[in-house]
Amino acid sequence: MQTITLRLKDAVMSGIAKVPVAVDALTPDKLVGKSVEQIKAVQVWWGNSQEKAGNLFEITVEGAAASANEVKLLFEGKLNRVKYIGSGMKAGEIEARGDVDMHCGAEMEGGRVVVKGNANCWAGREMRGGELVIEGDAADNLCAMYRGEMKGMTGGKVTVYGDTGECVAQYMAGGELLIKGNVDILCGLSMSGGKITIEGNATLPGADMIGGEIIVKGKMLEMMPSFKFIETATIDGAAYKKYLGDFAMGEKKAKGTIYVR
Amino acid sequence: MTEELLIKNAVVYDPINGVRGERKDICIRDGKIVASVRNPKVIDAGGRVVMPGGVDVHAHIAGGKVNSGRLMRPEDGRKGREPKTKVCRAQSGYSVPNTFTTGYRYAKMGYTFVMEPAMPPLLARHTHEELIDTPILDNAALPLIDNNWMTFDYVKSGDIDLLAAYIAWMIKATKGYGVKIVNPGGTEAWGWGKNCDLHDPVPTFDITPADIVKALALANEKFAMPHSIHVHTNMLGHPGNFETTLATLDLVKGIKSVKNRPVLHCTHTQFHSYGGTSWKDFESKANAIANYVNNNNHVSIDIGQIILGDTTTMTADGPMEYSLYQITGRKWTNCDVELETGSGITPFLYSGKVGVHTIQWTIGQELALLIKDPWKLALTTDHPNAGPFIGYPIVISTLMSKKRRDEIAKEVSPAIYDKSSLPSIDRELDFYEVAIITRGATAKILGLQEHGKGHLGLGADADIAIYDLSPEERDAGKIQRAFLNTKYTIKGGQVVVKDGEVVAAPAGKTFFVTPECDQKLMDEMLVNLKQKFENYYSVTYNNYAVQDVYLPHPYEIKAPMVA
Amino acid sequence: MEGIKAILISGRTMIQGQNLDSKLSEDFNEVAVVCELHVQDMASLGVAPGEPVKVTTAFGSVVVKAKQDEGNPVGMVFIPMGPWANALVSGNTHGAGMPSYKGIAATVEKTTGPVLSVKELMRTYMG
Amino acid sequence: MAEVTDVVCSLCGCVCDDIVVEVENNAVTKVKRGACSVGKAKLLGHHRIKAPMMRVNGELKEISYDDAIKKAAEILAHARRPLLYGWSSTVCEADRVGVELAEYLGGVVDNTATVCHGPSVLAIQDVGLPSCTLGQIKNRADIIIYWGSNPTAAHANHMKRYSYISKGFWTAEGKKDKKMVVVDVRETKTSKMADVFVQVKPGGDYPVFSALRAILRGQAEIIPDEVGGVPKAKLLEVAEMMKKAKFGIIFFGMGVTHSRGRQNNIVNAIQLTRAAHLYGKWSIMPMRGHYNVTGFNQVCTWQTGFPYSVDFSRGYAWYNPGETSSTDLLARGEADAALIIASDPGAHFPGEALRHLAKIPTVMIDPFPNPTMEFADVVIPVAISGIECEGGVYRMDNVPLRLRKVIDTDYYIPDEKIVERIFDEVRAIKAKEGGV
Repeated sequence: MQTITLRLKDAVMSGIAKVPVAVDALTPDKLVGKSVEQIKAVQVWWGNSQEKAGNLFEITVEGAAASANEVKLLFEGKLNRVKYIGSGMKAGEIEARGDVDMHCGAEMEGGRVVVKGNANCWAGREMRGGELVIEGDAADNLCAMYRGEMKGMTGGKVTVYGDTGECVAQYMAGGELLIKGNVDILCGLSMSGGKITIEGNATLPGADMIGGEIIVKGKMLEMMPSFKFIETATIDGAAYKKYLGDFAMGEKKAKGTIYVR
Repeated sequence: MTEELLIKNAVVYDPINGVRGERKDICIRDGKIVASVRNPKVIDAGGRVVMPGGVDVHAHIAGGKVNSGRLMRPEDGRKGREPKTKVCRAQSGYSVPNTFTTGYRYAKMGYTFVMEPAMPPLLARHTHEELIDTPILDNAALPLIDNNWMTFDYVKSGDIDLLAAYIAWMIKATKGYGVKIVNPGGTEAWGWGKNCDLHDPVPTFDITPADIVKALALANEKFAMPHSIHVHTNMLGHPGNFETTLATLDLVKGIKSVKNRPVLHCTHTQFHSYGGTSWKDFESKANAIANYVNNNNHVSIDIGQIILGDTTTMTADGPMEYSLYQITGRKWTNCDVELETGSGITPFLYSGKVGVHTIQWTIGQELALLIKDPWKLALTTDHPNAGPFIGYPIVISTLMSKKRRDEIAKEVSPAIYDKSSLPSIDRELDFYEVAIITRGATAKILGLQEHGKGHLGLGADADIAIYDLSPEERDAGKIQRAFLNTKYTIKGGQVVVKDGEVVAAPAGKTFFVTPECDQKLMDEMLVNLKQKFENYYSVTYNNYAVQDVYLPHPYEIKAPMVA
Repeated sequence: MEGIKAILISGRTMIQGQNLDSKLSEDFNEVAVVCELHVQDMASLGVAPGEPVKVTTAFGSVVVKAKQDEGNPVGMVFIPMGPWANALVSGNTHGAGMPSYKGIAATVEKTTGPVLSVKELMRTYMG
Repeated sequence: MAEVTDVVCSLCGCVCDDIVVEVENNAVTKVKRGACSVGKAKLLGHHRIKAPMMRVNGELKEISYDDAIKKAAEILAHARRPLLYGWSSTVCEADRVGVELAEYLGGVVDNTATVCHGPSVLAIQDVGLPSCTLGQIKNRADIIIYWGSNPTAAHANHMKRYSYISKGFWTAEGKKDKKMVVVDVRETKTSKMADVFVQVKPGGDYPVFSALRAILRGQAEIIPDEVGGVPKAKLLEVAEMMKKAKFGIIFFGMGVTHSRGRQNNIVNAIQLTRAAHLYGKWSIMPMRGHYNVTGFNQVCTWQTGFPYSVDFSRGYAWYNPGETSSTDLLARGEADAALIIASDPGAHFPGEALRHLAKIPTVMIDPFPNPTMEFADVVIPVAISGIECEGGVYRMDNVPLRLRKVIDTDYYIPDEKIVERIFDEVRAIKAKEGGV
């Protein structure tokens, strides 16, 4: 097992402007087999110029790893302007100790990312596999698509302990999303597949959905007007009203399901 | 200081001058081909295949429609991104690349001239602004004169001279190159959500598309226009539309041109060579179209070859794009242009697994291989409708290699074997024929050979492509790679691409035609035209025409009125 | 008289448009620094047209002059698009780039003022 | 005294182009016809910035054009994340240079759409935009819907030139044989002119669009009695009208782009247009605000592949509104320098964003004094496009027009030239310091 610790130097975020640092080049599968010197030499974008990772992070390496699965990255320091943590990751593990910036776990294919804090927008964007755990809140566009695409999350598992923002899991086509807190408006917008479980409250979930499933265990603060009540169903022993929709898309396409407590 | 360049040991394919793979030297001074040079810079072509710069007769690269396609597809823009360099601007896009990328990618394929085939007249200024930002390529644009209310007035009254005056005014006002016709009458009917086949009367105007095509063909030949009318026939994309296509070609059979060229160019003919009555019994009718072209000399075509994969369809044929959106359910943009034309844009995925798409994919190649005389033929993909122009090397490799075609046939839908004749065609084009359908014929179809394009004779523009290929090369993979990135591309005597890298990005020239119409005729037409502006246009007559400032590098071709 | 709860919206007005290029001029001040309220809301606040009111949201607070407007439903207040309205708007664009300019929960209270000029309002941003 | 005709207005998205003015010793003395009161105010001219200025310990001091341009270049050349914002009240020629400058700097280029119709662009990227040019509406439309848009306040000539009041080929009787529907959260002068007024609860637009779509798709029975504050009977009435239209048009404005749902309100409005298209010809069009906000989006799209909020940090274009848009760059404290041209964030940005703008070096290019000037470290006055210099612009329906020059100026310099000179200085600085 190898642990690579990357502590963001205070100087990086000490200026008047907090210019984001993009760490898509620092994932277990991209760093496996590199010496600490080689890791320090990896080029990382900071605004409009690239810096050596070693100039932005204090980097230490413990242990060794034969493959990416045995590599764990530990991000520390003020991470709220560190973007793309775990983005495009294929294997291994990342733990981010603190609130992280945008695109955390975006386009993940494998491995596991744990955020000990809040995650900013687009966490889990276009996720294909692997696991993303956010112990705090997740901002808008969690597990959503990139602008213009017809597919967002297609696989993998995401768990958010806190609340989330708007347009969560837009154009979801597969995978599983569990949100323990509340979701803001339009969760599951235009989804075609996959499963979203919301333990808290929801507002206008499932708009324009044509497939997939949403379970709202908390209160439905505002229900879409274009869903059709079908029947009552039981999930884990509790009674739910089952709705089919979104009929605003027309009868042929209204193949999405929402379970409401 | 005169710029001299000598290209040694070139194996030249210059069909307009009948040069078929001869080992030659090419002398260049001040951007032109000359007989000899004194103290040139030297490029050793090392026995590689050398052709004139490519000329594309039909690619939607600039204007309102293309930009709507870019704007609506950031997911396409996200593909194909390259950072800026000392020479190149930042690049983006696959099927709808930004304007800089369009210039760089065409130049890397050895192309030096591209025709924007669909310029909505009211939005002509937009097309020219984008051509200014399209580096390296010389260019021109065809204004759409098919669904214009002025055209309808004169088609109805049968007054071909006044129609000719309107065409002359329109081409000058838009700094255009010729007459483009798309779904004549149908796009006007689309103003009410309807459409027209060849002999259906246009609502309210009660003339038929057939009347429109015939009248415009006659009017176009009232001037010594370099190019014939450029026609996208009615019922594009509908099973069974090959009959409409043949009937349209036959309409103009008797018409003659003073310019000794065909009188009708049928564009992206693949989309118009469909048999069957529905998508279930859909089949290729390329052979029927090819026979017609083989037996007649008043028509030229470009093939509109499908490139398998995702692309963005965009045409002035509003109703067709709406029906495509209804099939796919994907995003759909439409823009009717008052009194003139329209446009529709929607993404489309051509999949080798789908029978219909596979047949569409074969039809383009059947046309190219069944039409005997390559001089009647141009290679296009109706970029980006049937596919992006970056796919041209793929098309060249399949037309040159039966083996490649058979390999692909195994990977696509089996419908290819019973609904298309491609598997049974053995013909393989050689470099000479490829040079015809990508520069020789294309330059002549546009009438550009008289203006230094498409050939390497004395006085021609020094637009040259040196491909990293020996004349004996037959491997489809190597051919495809070589036609994607030239060893050298030279534009106007300047090296712009070297070893597949853009090394210079000079501005291109915009060609436009000035039809010289009799003033009395023009004045009579203007009375009617100004009435239209007064009552129906949303802009004033004086703010309509494209100002000269929009053509910083103009090249004018005068088209005198025919006696 | 404590304040009322209301939904704040903002938008263009002809006068705001006419002064689009002269927002530092006096008459822009006169005309854009208003908060349009339903006559019933004016009454419950005990405010006459032209008198100062304080509008507060979770993101800021500003003093403007009350103006009666028949168009607003009860419980809705309208401040013309401009510096005063935007002092009350969040900088969070919810992953869409667009601030939430309309439909903001606000409280409106009667106040003595002062009504800041545009320059004074801008100074409040210079920490 | 000389009369100048076919003058093109450089104020709002209507871009009226049949204005007639009188000019006397190089000043517009009278606007005879064609312009609304807002356009007239600009043509007759206001107070404007006298000379370039630079802030020296808190106060703006007059300096030369050369010094101002040098200072501006220094600010931008040394920034790690410069924001180049505005571009909507100037001509395309300036926008082209601005996009290239942002690319060269590795900065972010964005225009006022980011606080106006940016959501409409996001919606087009989701479902497309079935639309047309304004003349098509003038000649054909028999049902006109203004949704979250108040033309009498924001686009005064709109109804007269293009939609409800205008007369055309099939609409020779003007509004007599047309129906107008207005959907808004409150009554306005426009709603009082409507045949049908639908009063929506603030933030209630989204479900109202979905309900209308479901009704048009034959699912009326599942719609509850009230949606978004609108009674079901009213929804059925509007749906019935929409079914009967021969040529219908929906115009929408900031009432739906600024409220709850943002871009998804517009996606839903476009989906409604597509559902109505099953019955007749329906189009939809955003009521773009500034006269060339559309023009910047066109220029930026053909040059970079993306319409606004384009981040060139990595040397190529990264487009992601909500991450790369101006309000986010400022409110999140990311930008370390700003160029503000032909726009007024001081008046239109949230306070939170302005707090950061106050902390970073800022260059302002504009003919007129405005609230943004309070934040500016360098102020560069320019010639007024459409009055003192010409240039290309795009109307709200993407129709390209060209502003005319009406009077001369021997002092002020057009936007395009100023941005070019700043760019040349930036190149000189980078060459000297061995930059890119």
